[in-house]
Amino acid sequence: MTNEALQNLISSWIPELEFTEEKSQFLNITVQPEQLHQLMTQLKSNPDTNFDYLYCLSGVDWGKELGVVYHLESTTHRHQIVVKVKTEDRENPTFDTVCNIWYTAEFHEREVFDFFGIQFNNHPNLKRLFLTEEWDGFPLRKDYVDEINMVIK
Amino acid sequence: MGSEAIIVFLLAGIVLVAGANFLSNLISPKSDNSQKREPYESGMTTIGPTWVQFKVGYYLYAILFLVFDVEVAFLIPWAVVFKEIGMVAFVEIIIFLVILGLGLAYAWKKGALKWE
Amino acid sequence: MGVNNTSEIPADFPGKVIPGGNGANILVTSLDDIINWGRANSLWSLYFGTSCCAIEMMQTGAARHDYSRFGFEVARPSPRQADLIIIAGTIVNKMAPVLRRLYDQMAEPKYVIAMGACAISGGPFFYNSYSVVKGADHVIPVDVYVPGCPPRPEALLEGMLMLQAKIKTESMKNKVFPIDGFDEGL
Amino acid sequence: MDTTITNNFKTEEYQINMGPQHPATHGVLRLLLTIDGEIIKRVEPDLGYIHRSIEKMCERDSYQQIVHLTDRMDYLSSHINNEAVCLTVENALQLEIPERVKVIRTIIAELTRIASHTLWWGVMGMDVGALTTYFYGFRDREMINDIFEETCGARLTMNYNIPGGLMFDIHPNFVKRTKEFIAHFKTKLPEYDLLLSNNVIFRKRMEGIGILTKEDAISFGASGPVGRASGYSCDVRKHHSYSAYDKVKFNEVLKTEGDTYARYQVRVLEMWESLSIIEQLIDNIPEGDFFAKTNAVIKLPEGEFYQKVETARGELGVYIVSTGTKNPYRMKFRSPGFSNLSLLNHIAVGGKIGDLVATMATLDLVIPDIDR
Repeated sequence: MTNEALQNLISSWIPELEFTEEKSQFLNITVQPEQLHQLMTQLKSNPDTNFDYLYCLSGVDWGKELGVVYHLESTTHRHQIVVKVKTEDRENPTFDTVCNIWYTAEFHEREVFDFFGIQFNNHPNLKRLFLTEEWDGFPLRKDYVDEINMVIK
Repeated sequence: MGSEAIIVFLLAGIVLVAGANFLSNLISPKSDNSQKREPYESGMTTIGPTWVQFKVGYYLYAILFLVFDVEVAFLIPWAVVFKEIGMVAFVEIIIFLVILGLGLAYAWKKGALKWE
Repeated sequence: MGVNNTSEIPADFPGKVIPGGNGANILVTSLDDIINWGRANSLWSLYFGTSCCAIEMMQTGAARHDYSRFGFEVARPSPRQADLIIIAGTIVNKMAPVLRRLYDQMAEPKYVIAMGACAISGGPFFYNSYSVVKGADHVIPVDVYVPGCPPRPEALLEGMLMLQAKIKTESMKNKVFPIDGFDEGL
Repeated sequence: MDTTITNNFKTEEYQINMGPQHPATHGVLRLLLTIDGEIIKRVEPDLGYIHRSIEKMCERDSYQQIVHLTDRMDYLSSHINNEAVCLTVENALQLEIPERVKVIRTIIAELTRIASHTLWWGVMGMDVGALTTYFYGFRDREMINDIFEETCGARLTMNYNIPGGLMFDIHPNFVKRTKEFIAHFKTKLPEYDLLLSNNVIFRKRMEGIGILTKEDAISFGASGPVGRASGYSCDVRKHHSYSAYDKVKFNEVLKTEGDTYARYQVRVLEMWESLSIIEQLIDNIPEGDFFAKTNAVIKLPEGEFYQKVETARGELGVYIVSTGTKNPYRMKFRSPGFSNLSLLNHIAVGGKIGDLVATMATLDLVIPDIDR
C-alpha cells in the first residue's frame, strides 16, 4: 500500500496522529504515549497493514525530550513505516512495552532502558543488558559525563 | 621365578610416580592467591550452593562405563594367552561377555540410560 | 632474534671475566636451561579470543601459519591446563575482573601475550568510549605486546618466538612473579 | 507410576555459567543456564562483555571514521558493514555511484560471505566434535584472504569502501585470482558435504532440535540464514536490492523445517549461490572510475536515513539521525546477531546442553556484532 493509503487508513483508527513524510524515506507517525500500545496492536493485527516485523527499535535523545523510534515492515505487503513516541519527562520516562506484540522487543527495550533509562511498564524482565548493575547514569544520553573512562577528543 | 618380576614392576611403578611428583614439586614455582582455590566456571563465580543433589543418571552412566572398562582390562591378558589355551578360553570369555551383556540389558530396560 | 641470550663473552671485552656464584650454579644453569627449554617449547595457550584478533589467532592456529610448529600445539579451554594467555581483542570494563580471575586461576609459570592494538592500549576505541579498558596491562602484567589491528599471523608468530626467547633467559633461583606488587603499581 | 530408576530421587535445579570464556560461545557471551541434570530449563544471555560503545563514539566521529568502526563490529562480514554505512551516506547525499563501484562491491561482498561461511562451517564442525573441518574451512578462507590482501590491503578488517566509492581500484590480477578461487572452491564444496553434511552422527545430533517456526522467526526478528531455514523469506538482496544485486540472477535458499540441520543446509547452499553471483559478475566489470567526487568533509542533510544490507549473519540496518553537522546526531546499528540471539531461550529450552551447543553454532553468533 502506498503511503497516502496507509495514512488514511491509520488516521481513521486514532484521530490525533501526526503524519510527516519529509526528511525521511518512510511515512513517520508521531503518537502520544497513551495511544502507543493501541496503535501498535492495530498495526499488527489489521490484515491490510499487517506490520508483523519490527526490525529496528532505537532510543533517541532529541535534546529536550527522550523518544523511541519503531521501524516496522510487513512481510506480506513489503511496505514500511516509522512510529515515533516522545516524552518530556527526563527523570522517569515511561512508555508501554510492545514485547507482547513482537517478541524481539523484549531485548531491544532492555537495551533502550540500559542506554537511555526509559522504563517500559509490564516488561517481563527489565534490567540492564549491557552494562553492569551498579553502573550509574545512562551513557547514550546527550548530557552523560564520565571523566574516568571517557577520553574526549 | 615369576614373583621377582612382580616386585620389579611394582618398584618401577612406585619410583616413577613418586619421582615425577617430587621432581615437579621441587622445580615448579608456587604462587597462591585468593582466586586460585575458587572452582573454575568459565571466568565467573559459581551461583548459589554448588553442593546440590542433581540427577542420579550421571552416576549410573559412570558405573556402566566402569563395568565395561574393566571388562576390556580383562580381555587384554586373555587375548595374549588365547591361542595356547584353545577352546576352553573361548567358552569362558563368551560366558563372561554374556553376563555383562545381561547386566547392560537390565539397566537399559530399567531406564538407566534414559535422560528425560 | 630480539633477546640475545647466548652466554659467550664478546672478543673485545675489556678486563677480566669473574664467573658468577661459587660454581654451584654450573649444575643450576644447566638445569635451568633444560627446564626453560622444556617450558618454552610446550606453551599451551588458553581459549581467550574476545574480538577480531581472535580470528587472526585462529588463522595462526590453522594449517597455513600453524603455530604448533613452535610447540603451541594445543589451545586449552580451562586455565588450569594453560600456561599462556593470548589476549586477542578488546578488554572491556565488565570483562576485566573475569580476565583477572582467569589469570589468577592459571598455574605457575604463566605468561601473557597482549595481541592487537586493543589489548595494548585500547586501540581504535581509545577516544570517546566509556566502557573500554585502555590496555590489558591495567588488569594483568603482560610479557609480550604484538601490535597491529589485527596483527598478521606472522606478527603473532614473531611475538610468540620472542616470548620463547624471553623464557629461555629465566633462572629458577631469582624467579620473580610479575604479579607481585602489580596491584600496588610497582 | 514411572518405574524408571532415575525418577525416584528428588533433584534440584541449579544454575551454571556458560560464561564469558567458553569454547562454544564463539567470543565473550555469557549464558546463565538453569538446568536439571542435562535438561535445560532456561537460558538467559548476559551481554556486555565486549560492549565497546561504538554508537557513542559515532556521535563524535566523521563519516569516514565511522566506516573504520563498523569493520570491528561484525568482523566476519566487515566489507558488507562498510558498504552499509557508505550506502546510507551516499543515498542521503543522493550521490551518483559509478557502475564499476557497484559491481566490485557486490563481488567482494559475496567473497566475504563465502569467507564467513567457510569459517562458520569449520568452527561448526569443531563445536560438534569433528576437528578436521576446522582445517578444511580455513584452507579455503586463506585463499580469499590473499585476494583481499592484494586488492584491499588487509586480510580481515578491509575497509575498502569509503563514502563515495572505493579506496583504490582493484588489483590487476584480482579477476584472475577470483576465477582461480571459484574453480578451486567448486571442487572443494562437495568435499564439505562428503565430510560433514551426510555424516550419520552429525545428522542425528542436528536434526529435530532447536526448531523455530516461521511466525516465531518473524516475531523474534530472525534474519539471514536463521530466518530462511524456517521458511521466512527475508533476503534483503531480494526485497530491497542495493549495489548490483538487481542485475544478478540468484535464488534465495529457503528451507521449511526450521531445525538446526536446516540452518546448516541453508548456509552451505548459500555458498553455491554466492559462487554463481560472482561468476555472473566477474567477467563483465564495467569500465569507469572507482570514485564519485565528494567534498572532504561530508555533511549529511537534515533528517533520518535508514539502509538495510544483507550480511553473512542476517539483516544489518544503519539508522542515522542527522542535523546537518559533520558527525551524526544519533547512529544506531540494527545488528542481526542481537535478534538471532534473543530467540535462543525460545528454541533451546527442553533440550540438552549438547543440543544447546549445536543450536548456538548454527545461529552463527559474532559477539561484538551483538554488543556493539
